[in-house]
Amino acid sequence: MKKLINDPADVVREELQGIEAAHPDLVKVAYDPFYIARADAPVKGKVALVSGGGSGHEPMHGGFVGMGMLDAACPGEVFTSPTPDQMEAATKAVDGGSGVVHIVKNYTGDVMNFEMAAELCRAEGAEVESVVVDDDVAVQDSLYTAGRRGVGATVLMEKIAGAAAEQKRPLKEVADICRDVNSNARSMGMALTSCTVPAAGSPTFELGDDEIEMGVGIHGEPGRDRMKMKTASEIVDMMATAIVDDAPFSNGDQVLAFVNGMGGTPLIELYVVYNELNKFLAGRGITIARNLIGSYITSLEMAGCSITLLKMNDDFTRLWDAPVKTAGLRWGV
Amino acid sequence: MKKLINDPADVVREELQGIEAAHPDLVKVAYDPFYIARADAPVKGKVALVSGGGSGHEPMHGGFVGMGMLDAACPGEVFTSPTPDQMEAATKAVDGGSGVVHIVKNYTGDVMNFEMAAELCRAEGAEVESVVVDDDVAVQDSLYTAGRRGVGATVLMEKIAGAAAEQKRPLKEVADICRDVNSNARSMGMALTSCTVPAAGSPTFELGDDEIEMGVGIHGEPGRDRMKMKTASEIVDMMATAIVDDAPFSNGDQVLAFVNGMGGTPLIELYVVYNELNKFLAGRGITIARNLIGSYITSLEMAGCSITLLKMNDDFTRLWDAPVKTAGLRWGV
Amino acid sequence: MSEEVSVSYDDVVALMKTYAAAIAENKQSLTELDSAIGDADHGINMDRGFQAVIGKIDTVTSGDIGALFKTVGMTLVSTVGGAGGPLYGTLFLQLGVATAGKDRITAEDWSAALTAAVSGVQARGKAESGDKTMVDALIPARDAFAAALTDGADLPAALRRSADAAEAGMTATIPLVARKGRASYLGERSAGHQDPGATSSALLLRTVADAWAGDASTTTEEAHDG
Amino acid sequence: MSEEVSVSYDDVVALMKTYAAAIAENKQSLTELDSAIGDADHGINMDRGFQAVIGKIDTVTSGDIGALFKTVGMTLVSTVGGAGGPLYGTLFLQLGVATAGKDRITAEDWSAALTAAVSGVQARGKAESGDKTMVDALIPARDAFAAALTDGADLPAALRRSADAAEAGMTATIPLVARKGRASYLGERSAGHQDPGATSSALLLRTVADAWAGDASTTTEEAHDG
Ligand SMILES: Nc1ncnc2c1ncn2[C@@H]1O[C@H](COP(=O)(O)OP(=O)(O)O)[C@@H](O)[C@H]1O
Ligand SMILES: Nc1ncnc2c1ncn2[C@@H]1O[C@H](COP(=O)(O)OP(=O)(O)O)[C@@H](O)[C@H]1O
Ligand SMILES: [Mg+2]
Ligand SMILES: [Mg+2]
Ligand SMILES: [Mg+2]
Ligand SMILES: [Mg+2]
Repeated sequence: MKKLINDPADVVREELQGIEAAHPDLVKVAYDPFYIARADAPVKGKVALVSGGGSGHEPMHGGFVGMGMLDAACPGEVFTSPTPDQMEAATKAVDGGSGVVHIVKNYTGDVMNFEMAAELCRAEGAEVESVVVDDDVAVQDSLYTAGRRGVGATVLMEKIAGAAAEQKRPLKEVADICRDVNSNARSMGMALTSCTVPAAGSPTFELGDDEIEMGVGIHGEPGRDRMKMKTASEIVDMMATAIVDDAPFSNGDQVLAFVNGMGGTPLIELYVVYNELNKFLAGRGITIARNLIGSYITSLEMAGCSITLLKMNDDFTRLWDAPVKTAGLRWGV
Repeated sequence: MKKLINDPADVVREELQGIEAAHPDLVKVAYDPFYIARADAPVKGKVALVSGGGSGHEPMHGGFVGMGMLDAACPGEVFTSPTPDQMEAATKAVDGGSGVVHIVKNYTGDVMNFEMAAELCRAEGAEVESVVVDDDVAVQDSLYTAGRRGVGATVLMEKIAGAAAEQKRPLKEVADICRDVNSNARSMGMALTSCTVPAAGSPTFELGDDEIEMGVGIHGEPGRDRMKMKTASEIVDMMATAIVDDAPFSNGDQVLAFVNGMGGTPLIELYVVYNELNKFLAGRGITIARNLIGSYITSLEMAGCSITLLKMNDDFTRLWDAPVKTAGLRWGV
Repeated sequence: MSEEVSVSYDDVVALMKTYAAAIAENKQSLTELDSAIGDADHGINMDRGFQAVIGKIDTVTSGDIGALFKTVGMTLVSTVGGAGGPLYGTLFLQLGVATAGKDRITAEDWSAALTAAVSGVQARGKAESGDKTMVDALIPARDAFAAALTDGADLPAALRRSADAAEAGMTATIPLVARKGRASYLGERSAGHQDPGATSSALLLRTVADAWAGDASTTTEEAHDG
Repeated sequence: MSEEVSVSYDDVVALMKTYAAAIAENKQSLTELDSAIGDADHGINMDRGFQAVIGKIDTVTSGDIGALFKTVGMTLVSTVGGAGGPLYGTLFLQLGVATAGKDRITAEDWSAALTAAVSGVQARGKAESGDKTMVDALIPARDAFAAALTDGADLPAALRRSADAAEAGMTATIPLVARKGRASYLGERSAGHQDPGATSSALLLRTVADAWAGDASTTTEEAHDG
């Protein structure tokens, strides 16, 4: 394992120290327990957005803390859900009196830890709404599984709901916007290579020199299918077909197209993928109204990409365009 | 070789189509020959900035075209300098009547092609100033070599000079700011893994499972030394020492610290590196006044990082903070 | 009723230390199991949690076994994360609730505690038998322990039967298709792999059986019926 | 002066096609040489350029060898990029300047053209003999060709001596430490590797020698002393 780290046990702490040193204008960092909060938190009269998850997906979530997006992020160990005490402390630190939304990606660990945290917070009188993101069409959704994983839609939800919160919309409405984003978004990912969890020291999975993992999860969970390497055009076709056929996209729709790098994918490839996606959607009569291209929800150094489509409406578009000032996403200010 | 591409021969064209489809508000793309220009070019009365180089370093340069930064970028084939006809066409397309600066990274190919282009442009009456970036301390600078390579300082130069041009400063002054940035900046890079040029199909160099290449170039050129894997702290110490000892940094200085990922490096590692750099500089009495952390000048999917330090002055700081609106760098607007 | 053998506060402390050592020793193999059908962190997570437990356990000096288990549970909740954190945290918290105020625990106490712990894990994780989770080791362990007591086994013997049942349950997860947790994303592809959580749970029950096997440290007392 | 052998317009067209084929065939080995001390693209770049030349060459029908070489040079400049583009572009542009208006070229013409081409490459790249560049193949080729003519050799023989000298110059780059181009970044580490540009240049001279070896396609004419 070759990584730009010191001791694997210290990676998250040292990353936080780096973030604290780099962005004092945007965030403040707490170490016991770990969380990252907006520099100006709590913002009085604003619904606060708290998210979190395992580390190793940077810039998500810590890089999305700031004006117009998250109020706090709780980083777990690499690929491991954070703990309830982190979420509880973060929630208290950013609660501006108008309630807090917990944005939870649908993984058993995240869901259970956030559940315990919400119980603790509510016991102390905080108003907490939990929303679960589950947009990954790679996973069969059924009563007999943990359900779909939360992936790319999380980034879009944090931006759009963050803008709504900034406009001082009430708790219920902000939480409903989150749910609305979730039900109008679908994602699918694929990997060209595995990633290596620092503490594990060896690749999470093995892929042949001519193999790809279609439908991979953001923690290197195996996907739908292992298959032979394909062209970008074939790969996009498979992913976009799975997404579009799942609903809710149809001819005439306006979408936000998010082409995401998994961490080890060069930008040049993401633009090749975007080009293919653009052609694919044009063929289905779907218009890309907004886009996001880059590595925003990553899996350490995994090479590969994911595609997320969000069906847009006027409110989503205005909220997406609203100013945002975070280390990972910034415009309008 | 596993990459998200179709035919290696089409990578650059398809990337450009992706960029064109994604950012019509920022840029327009020409295909014969290839260049990317500001959507509103030529901007009358403003000095135009043109850069270019091999592809595979994205977002540099195409991702830096837009308000407050470049007027045009000429993408060559992957890791291959573009040709004079591209530079000539781009120069003509963005010349707003106040002259054009060519920002040239110091590689034999880039220098010769830009030289031919400048000859062609001048022959047709255009006012062109060429500036050469050569900030890489990994390479011995002597009369008997091609001199130092141009690396990280290019990004900083394009931002700072771009802001100066936006303020309608005259040609000579904008070119002098470029030269000033160059003489106050130093960089050094290292690689954990090689990269693979799509048309070549196999890694440019081989590195053992426990080896790193210190002083690597952005085209996978071998560096100063191949050595055993080290901790982030040791690696930063070696790079930062080489930079700081080269000049022009001393106790009491304010610098811009740029921690750059090579393309395959996860952001979590860049923050660990930034943390080490911050401690190192504090130990030397050097203050980080501004920073930039991310993958901005890359080498395809190479894992590794580079560090660039730029000694700041008040003008640089104001120009750095000025609004910029490009696909790769954006703030203040 | 059989001759009463019970477990002291110090036995429980010793158990926690032994289990922490066992987790440390099996850290890599647990993580490898998790890399086949999960995200390659189960051993790492459990080890981080139990190292923290080790750091904390000697600061608890109440002599109250329930308080000790609760401390273990709280420590796990705040250091393990992932699915393992809330689940093992709940398991030990419920052991603590069931043994609150006791300085020794009998076979009956343990049976009740195990029952509470398994219920807690199921309430938190909503997993049923056969979902390919730690529950598949815990339910058989609980049932075998209760059955052994009914059969008149003494504590060491019952603990051995409980550990055997946990291991059988663990092995039985191999062919199962996961319906809960991260492995459920794999669908059919999860079959053929042993569940990591069931493995760490079986290891817990085996460690209990070995630690409280009736050697010097486990005190045999007069039955005091009641 | 020896019996005059000269090269026709069609011979030059044939040469360009043969060289393009030779580059295509050696694309990978040239790129491999470049990956040792450069950036692994020399063969790819040259091949892209000469494939473009092939696409263009039949559109030139003037019969003017100088115009043909200039088209080759311009095509290389606008398709090769890197260091190779301006250098090989200049080489062919200068061959074109030196042979402008000719429909046949003699040994003397070729000597003058080679001299102009080498000067052009040196003016553009500022490399001297021994800098470990294509110049290390070109200078010996130019000099050997001129010396052969002085010695009274005919065109085919002189071309062979020129190609031999280019290859010797190419091989002689192996121990050199590069002082120009990308390989110079390596310092001492560039020694021990053959220069890719010298290799493609030696290949050019060898292809010329083979193509114009005096077989059916190369016309032997009466000397017309002039
Ligand atoms: N809903 C659930 N109920 C009971 N046990 C579960 C559940 N989900 C997962 N598990 C157990 O958790 C184990 C994985 O733990 P761990 O790897 O620490 O967490 P994560 O899956 O978050 O990485 C699985 O092997 C399984 O035994
Ligand atoms: N200044 C120079 N003068 C002459 N030849 C040079 C010079 N610099 C480089 N070369 C030649 O160019 C070759 C490399 O060409 P190529 O790989 O196509 O370009 P690049 O180095 O830009 O990738 C070298 O092997 C060398 O022979
Ligand atoms: Mg996990
Ligand atoms: Mg090159
Ligand atoms: Mg796990
Ligand atoms: Mg090269």
